[in-house]
Amino acid sequence: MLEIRQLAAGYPGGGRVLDGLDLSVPEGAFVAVLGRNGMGKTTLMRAICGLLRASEGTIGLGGEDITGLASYARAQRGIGYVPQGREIFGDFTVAENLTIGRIAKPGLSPAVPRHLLELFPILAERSRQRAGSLSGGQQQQLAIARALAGEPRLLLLDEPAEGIQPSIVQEIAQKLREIVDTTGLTVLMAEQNLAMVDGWADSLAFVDHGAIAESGVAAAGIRQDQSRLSKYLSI
Amino acid sequence: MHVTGVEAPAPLLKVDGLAKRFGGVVALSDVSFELEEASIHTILGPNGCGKTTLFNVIDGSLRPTAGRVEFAGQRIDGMTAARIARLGIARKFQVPGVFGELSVAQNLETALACHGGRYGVGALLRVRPDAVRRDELADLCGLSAKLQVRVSELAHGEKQRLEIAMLLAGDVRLLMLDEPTAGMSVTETEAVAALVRQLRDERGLTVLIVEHDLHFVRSLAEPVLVANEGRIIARGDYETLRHDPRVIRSYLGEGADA
Amino acid sequence: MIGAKREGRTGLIATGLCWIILCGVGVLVDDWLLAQVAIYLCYGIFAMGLSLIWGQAGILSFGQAIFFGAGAYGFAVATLDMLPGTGTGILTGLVFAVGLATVLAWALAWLTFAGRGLSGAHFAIVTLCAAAVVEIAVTRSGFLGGYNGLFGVAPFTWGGEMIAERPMYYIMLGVAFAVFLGVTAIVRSPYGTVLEAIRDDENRVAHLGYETRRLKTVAFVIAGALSGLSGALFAAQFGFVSPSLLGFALSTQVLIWVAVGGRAVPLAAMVGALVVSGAENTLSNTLGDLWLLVIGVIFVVVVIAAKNGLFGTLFRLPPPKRLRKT
Amino acid sequence: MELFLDTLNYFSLLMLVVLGLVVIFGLMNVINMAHGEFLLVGAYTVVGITGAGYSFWLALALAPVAGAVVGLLVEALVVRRIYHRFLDTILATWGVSLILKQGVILVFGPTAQSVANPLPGVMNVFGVDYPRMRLLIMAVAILLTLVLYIAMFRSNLGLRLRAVIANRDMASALGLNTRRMDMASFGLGAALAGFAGAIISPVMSVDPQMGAGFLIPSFLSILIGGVNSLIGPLFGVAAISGSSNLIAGWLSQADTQIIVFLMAMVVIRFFPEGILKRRQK
Amino acid sequence: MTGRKQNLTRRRFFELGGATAVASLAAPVVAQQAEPIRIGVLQPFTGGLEALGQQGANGAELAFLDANDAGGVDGRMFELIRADTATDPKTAVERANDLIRRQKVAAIIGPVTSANRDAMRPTIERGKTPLLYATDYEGGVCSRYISCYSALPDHWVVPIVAHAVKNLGDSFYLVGSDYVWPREMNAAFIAECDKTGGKVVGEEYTPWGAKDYTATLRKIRDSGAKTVVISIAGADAITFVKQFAATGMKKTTQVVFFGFSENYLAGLSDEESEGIIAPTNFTSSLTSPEAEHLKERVRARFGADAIVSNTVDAHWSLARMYIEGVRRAGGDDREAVTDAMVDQTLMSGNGEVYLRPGDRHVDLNVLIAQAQGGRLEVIEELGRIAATDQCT
Repeated sequence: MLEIRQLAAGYPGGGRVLDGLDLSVPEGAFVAVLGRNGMGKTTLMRAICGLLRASEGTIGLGGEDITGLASYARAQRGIGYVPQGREIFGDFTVAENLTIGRIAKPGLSPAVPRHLLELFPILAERSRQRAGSLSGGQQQQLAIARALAGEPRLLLLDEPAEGIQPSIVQEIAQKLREIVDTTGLTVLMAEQNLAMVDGWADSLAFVDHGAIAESGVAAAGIRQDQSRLSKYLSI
Repeated sequence: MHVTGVEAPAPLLKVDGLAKRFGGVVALSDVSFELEEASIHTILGPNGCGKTTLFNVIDGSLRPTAGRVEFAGQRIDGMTAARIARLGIARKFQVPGVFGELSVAQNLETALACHGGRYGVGALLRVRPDAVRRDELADLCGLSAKLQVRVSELAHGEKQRLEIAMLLAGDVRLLMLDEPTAGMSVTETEAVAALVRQLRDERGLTVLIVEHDLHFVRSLAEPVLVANEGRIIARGDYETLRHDPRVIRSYLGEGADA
Repeated sequence: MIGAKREGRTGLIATGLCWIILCGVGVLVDDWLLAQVAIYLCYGIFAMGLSLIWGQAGILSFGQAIFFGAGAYGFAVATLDMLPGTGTGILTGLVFAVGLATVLAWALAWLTFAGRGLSGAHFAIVTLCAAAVVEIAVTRSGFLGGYNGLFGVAPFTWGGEMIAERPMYYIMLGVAFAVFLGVTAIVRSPYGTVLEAIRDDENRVAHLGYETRRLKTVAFVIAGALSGLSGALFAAQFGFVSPSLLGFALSTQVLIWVAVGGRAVPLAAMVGALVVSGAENTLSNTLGDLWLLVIGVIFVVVVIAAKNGLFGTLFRLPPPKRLRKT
Repeated sequence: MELFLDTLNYFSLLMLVVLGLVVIFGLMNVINMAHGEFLLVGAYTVVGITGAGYSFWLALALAPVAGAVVGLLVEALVVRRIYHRFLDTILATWGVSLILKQGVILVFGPTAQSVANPLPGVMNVFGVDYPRMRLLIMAVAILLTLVLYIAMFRSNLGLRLRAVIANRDMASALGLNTRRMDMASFGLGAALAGFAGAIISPVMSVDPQMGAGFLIPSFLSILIGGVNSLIGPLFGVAAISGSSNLIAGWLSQADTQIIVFLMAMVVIRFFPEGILKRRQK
Repeated sequence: MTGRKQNLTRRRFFELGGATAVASLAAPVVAQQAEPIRIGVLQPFTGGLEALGQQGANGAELAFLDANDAGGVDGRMFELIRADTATDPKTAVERANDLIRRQKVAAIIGPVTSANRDAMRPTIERGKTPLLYATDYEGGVCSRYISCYSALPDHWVVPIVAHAVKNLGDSFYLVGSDYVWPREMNAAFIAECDKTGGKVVGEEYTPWGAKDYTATLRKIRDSGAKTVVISIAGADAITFVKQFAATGMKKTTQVVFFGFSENYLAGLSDEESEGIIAPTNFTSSLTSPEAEHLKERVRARFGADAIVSNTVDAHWSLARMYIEGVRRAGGDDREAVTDAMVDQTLMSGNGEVYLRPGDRHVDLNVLIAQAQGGRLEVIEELGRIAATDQCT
């Protein structure tokens, strides 16, 4: 589904954050990218969704080269993005947040599909409420639901567990797993919180200094893998 | 000047019942701790536990929703960022707080010019900042060959080092570092730890570090405050805390019991 | 590095040449043109003041003419003996003019910077509005001559005789040179560096312990005082003052001069004022309505494509010695 | 009652002008100093078309088109290149205003032009005889404002626009073509200005300086209301027009202007985020 | 030439070398005999009053070009140099300086506003160059070098008050732009009302660029004034009249409009302008032989559409007075022409006018005109009126 070759990217004047990164995510897989802060996880996510231009390398989505496309064009080709810090529209209602996720894509009806609301009942319950008044965990669910409303082929999540209660983390991870299993959605998630990964993701990739150091590692049992945790996460 | 042996010194920084909310999101809830003079503390916690918000409240970028902050016996919450900085609190930002449009030399000068409390325009017009000190700082951050280079053209690591050098230019008593090792390799991390200890030992600085890198915390071997979900959940030294189930849970997630 | 050094050296040479040429102009050019250039030098001083706050500190003011006009009116009111106790002395007039502009600049800075303060677009629009208010208020004021303004402002005299064009030109050139030295010294001092840092990121400067508000206020007041000085010199040479000297139109004109010349380099700003107003003088007669269209297009193109203006790169000086390696 | 109508009248004039400004400012964060000249485009469209013998109503229909065309040109040639340089957009659009004004002078000449009043006579409303053209302008302004706000807050198109205003990057990452929406918003803003210029042309002199008088009151309205708010400017316009009309009841117009501008400056000074937003830190 | 000699001596003071180049620059170039007489036409061609500037220039140029066609004065032709004040006093002074000192003009005709004229006055007097000012103003100019072909308050206000009190009703509301001319006109108006028993019930000044006169109109109606007296200038006046007409107040309230001319008719529909009463010195609807002559000359030179207004007539007449002065003085010497041009009577577009030697103002023939069907028709001819001496 996603093929990244020799990707290099960075911020204006900030040097390269990603350098020669290769990553391949098969269709229907749930892959987590792990790494310490500053190693390039967020940069990778932004480069894939197009908010950051790649200076070198290519990004392929479902066989199509999307490297040169603007972010909205990539979204229209099936990338859904849940950014770090969630970035929901705080002044909009919950329902509006979901609708915008839907109508941003041409060709989708504005009505939010029922299964999505069933998946996140709290959102249906609070649909008239200002999104900014939700708790952090609820906002995270909203951000995911907003991305899913656009019916993506590939879902990118950037540290979805950040700042969220452990019980909710479990709930969110479980839901993601469920979606992957039932719909065949491909998920690429940048994370540090192992509770979000262990037992839920299919495989792991470790990012270190702007490149993938190791990939295809089984997610199950990663919490016991002291050598990798120490090497890549400093735990 | 090694001060670690001094008996029960009055706390330099005292944080009491600090809370900060953004709409429905609770970033800090009831944070309390004290830092003794010339100590090093690390606040450890996963991303999103409120570490950066805590720094923003202490350095005056944000006003707390509740609670108080005292520095050297003086209440500082509610003061402007500039005034807090002049009291001797320097803060390193996660994104390097350097001036991209200015040269390295100008960046260092901006930090140096106010050295010795000379902040007024008259002083700034008269003062000729200490060039020797400037070059020392440039050496310290390894940028003496790049004095004329615009900072926006530097690499990320160079900016990080430049920012630390700029913070050290003034009369700092409390140094706050926000993830100083983000993006660094293990050896670089250890070098930062050594630098921090050196600063404490040689200059008597009090250092507060926000970090989530356990390697760094271990190599620093200093007291740790563990934060999660907007509060401090544990305090102690690293070796003790690494076996504390609350800490393990906050790092490895629910259900982990290694 | 080498490129930067060479750029500095050409900047130094160009700056020197520019002043030599201006000295030479005083010898080579006829009286009429000389009187014109002397007036343009007033604009040049005005432009250098603006370049200090806009180019250096990044404060976009749409109301600088308030201070130019305050200087002009201040000088006129004082030398026309309209105030008790000032007499008609030129020097008193100058002091009063600069003082008035300084006080007004300080008041406006206090109003806009104090507390959380205004910046960016808010500041631009509030100053624009202030210029409009001042212009209307002065037009309403009978004491200040209303719409027609005040006439018969005394020219500069020496031993009872009016100073002729050529010496007057050199006096103006001397004042402009002094202002250039002063502004350049400020720009190149540590204070200038801090102002530049404020332009880049005011918040970070505050975190280093600076009261950025005060630093900005001082820069704004200096710029205001320079505007007042140029206004007073203008009034003395022109012999009259009117509300158009302190309104929106002149405020935006000076922005054009500085933008076209180069906002970050004082001499470039001054040359911008000389060149644009000189071109306006020669071209407005031949091009008529087209002239304003042309200047509009040039302005837009410079803003979009040349942030340093037409002369900013040419007159950029090498960095001060203290910023080079010891 | 009449005071109310008079206030409503100025409110309507200003609201017509401000609507387009709000769209451009809110969406693209561009302070469009050429907005007054977009009014000129609309007004001179009416002059040209009625001058050629066609009806005012046809001209009124075509004016927004003319405004949009000019707006899109300005967007493509100028604003697109610098819209990340916020302060420079102020300067560049101000340069554009010079160009447009001078262009109008070259084409139509500098003198005031006449647009015949298509609805002469007065009508009795609430016991007051009021000019029919003014009543039409009020009705149109209120209707247009309502339609625009309903579209903004109740339609999906409005939701898209608001999403771009709220968070440009995120809107783009969700799939919204922000590039096209920039063009659309600039075009819409200019079209609204063109329409406003056209409909007010019968009640005032149509001359090249016509836009200038609206510049300051309309920007003050927006700042008073709050720059990143869609509802705010409504209150800003109400504040400016209401206070203008009340004060003008017992002072001369020139004094009124000074007082209203000063009051607005003070309000902006103490509520830089607009009167609707509480100060928060 | 004396000026140039002085240049040389002063130049020697500042000489840093290159003396030959300087000398050649300053060398006199032209032989005396064929030299044309240079006239500066200093008018607002941009900046808001372009229409008046263009008409003023037309009037002046008509006079000088006709003189050239007739062989000039003693074989010397007039050369016209246009300069633009941009309706801005600062620019006006710069241009006046340019004309006097660089172009060495023998006289300047213009500008339009009092603000520009007053600003230029020191320059004119220092340059000892005649200024021909042909716009109506508030009075008070007394200078050897400034000759005024202008309607003063004495010309307009006194007769119009008498006319209004008799025909329009005796209570007035005065609305003017916020500058000197309206204030002086209104002050004269109030003084005249005090004498004749008229009543001024309101006086108000509006800022430049006002867009909405609703509040003012409300005040006018509430005041019960039978006549509103307008001294608003430029495009704002059109806005005012349009909004006034739309309220339907015309049925009950008359309009007297100072400075109303053919220019405003173009900006108003016939219904809107209908009935406006204005004092003037010339209107294109005059049919006297001299008026027909002027109209015919203007159209011959500037096309059938050219507006023939008060402004055109004033500039044309005053320029011809200057030409007569040159003829009398036998050359373009500024002092000689200044002395020679006064005390002459000349046929303007509206009867004979007289340039007084004392204050250098012109006694004019005043008309009261009314807008009727898009034309400015004469309703009363008051004959030649001599204003009080402006120098006392």
